[in-house]
Amino acid sequence: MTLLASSPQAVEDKLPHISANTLNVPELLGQAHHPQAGAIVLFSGEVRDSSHQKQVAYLEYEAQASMANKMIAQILDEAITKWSLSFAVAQHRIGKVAVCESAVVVITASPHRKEAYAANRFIIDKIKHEVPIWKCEYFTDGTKEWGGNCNCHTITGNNREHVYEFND
Amino acid sequence: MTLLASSPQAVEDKLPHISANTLNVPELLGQAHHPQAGAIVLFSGEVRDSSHQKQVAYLEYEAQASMANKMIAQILDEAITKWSLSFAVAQHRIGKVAVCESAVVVITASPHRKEAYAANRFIIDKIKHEVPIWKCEYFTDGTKEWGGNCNCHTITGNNREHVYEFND
Amino acid sequence: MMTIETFAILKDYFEPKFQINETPNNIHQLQELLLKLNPQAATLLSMSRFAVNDTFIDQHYQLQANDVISIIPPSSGG
Amino acid sequence: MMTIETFAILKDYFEPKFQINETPNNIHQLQELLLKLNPQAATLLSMSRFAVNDTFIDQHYQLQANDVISIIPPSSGG
Repeated sequence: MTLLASSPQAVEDKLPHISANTLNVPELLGQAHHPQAGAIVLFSGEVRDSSHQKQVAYLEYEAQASMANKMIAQILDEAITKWSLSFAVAQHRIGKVAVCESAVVVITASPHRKEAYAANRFIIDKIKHEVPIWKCEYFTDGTKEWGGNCNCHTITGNNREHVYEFND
Repeated sequence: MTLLASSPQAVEDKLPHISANTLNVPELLGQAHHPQAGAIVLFSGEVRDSSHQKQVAYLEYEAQASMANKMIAQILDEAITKWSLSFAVAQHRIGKVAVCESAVVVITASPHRKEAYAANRFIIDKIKHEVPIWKCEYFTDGTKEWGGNCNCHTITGNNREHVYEFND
Repeated sequence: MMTIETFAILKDYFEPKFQINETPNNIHQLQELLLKLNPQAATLLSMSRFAVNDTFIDQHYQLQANDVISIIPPSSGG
Repeated sequence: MMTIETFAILKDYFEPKFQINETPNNIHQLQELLLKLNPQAATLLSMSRFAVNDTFIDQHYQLQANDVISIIPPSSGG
């Protein structure tokens, strides 16, 4: 076994769905306008100040970045085709994210609102369940905990089978 | 019958849910951050460039403004209570609205995303079906048409009974 | 004198705001009176709702002499 | 030499990136090898997925000598 030097994960321009910097939500929203889109839906997943009955200092997100970027692109493509969207974008942060900051944003646009809502929910649920991005919660008491929202395997008995809330 | 002078509808600060000016969506979104809100959902209803197979020049919205404002406030209160929201806001424009501009915006925030989506959908559906705001489409061919999204009475046979898509 | 406000497509049939000297007792009598002003509005009026002081009223509401009545046609914005 | 990348909680059990001289044929053999390095990771490894070139692989995938293998523990971000 040879140990390789571990360097901070470089996030390049070719990974548009993964960002090491603050997400520019207003700018992304500005891109969503489209003369055929009567409905725009935006979801922002933000860091809460408490978890596991403890006070959160900040979160740190880690990703298998190239894989996560590729999978998010595929999820967006699937949603665009399925709901004939005018526009769809998703970005997930990696690294340190402060309380009240956006860790992930999803924007969808379609002629009518039903499709924009359904597609938006589909995209965020798929990202949260399937894409290799993990959060580590750092608490004010100095402890930390790796976690996430996906504990589906405790229900399905299979870590490849998930329980989704979106409606197809 | 006495004809009263008709003046442009004044929208004062006391009608926060009705706006005669461009909706400041980024500013409203900025207000939604809350240390207990892990999920923020935004809906923007925007003007499309075609309707009834005709090209839309612009839309003009009219409201019974004080009543619309009061009803939107009630709908927000109902949603805040029902889904224990951290934050909820809704604004609807009146007057001339251009293609790609936002005619109505709804923002909801809650600890988890299920509630933020459900409440958001509830609020916009109630606004579109029940609140006295009407749109008039002005087409590039010089014609105009009063319309809206609510034709529920053709299904329910009663103009006070609506068909909603949101799930309770 | 009762004041009547009309909105949206109703303004193609009535003035946006006008007064009537008569004092109808309820919505039914008010509708009959409005139909005399413009019989072509019959279908639209039957689909409209009525509000006083920004609150919807029903058939049993007793109209008052100085009421300002909003006639709310169907179809909401969005 | 095969390169192994681990992520998130797996880094409490293995180095983030390391190389092995052995060339296991498939995921099963790789798992056995990793268990020898750290038996305490058994449960976590049984719940993890494996990827080569950013694509998940299954039990039948024939590992190559120069593969870079990502071990993907459960629990996504959000």
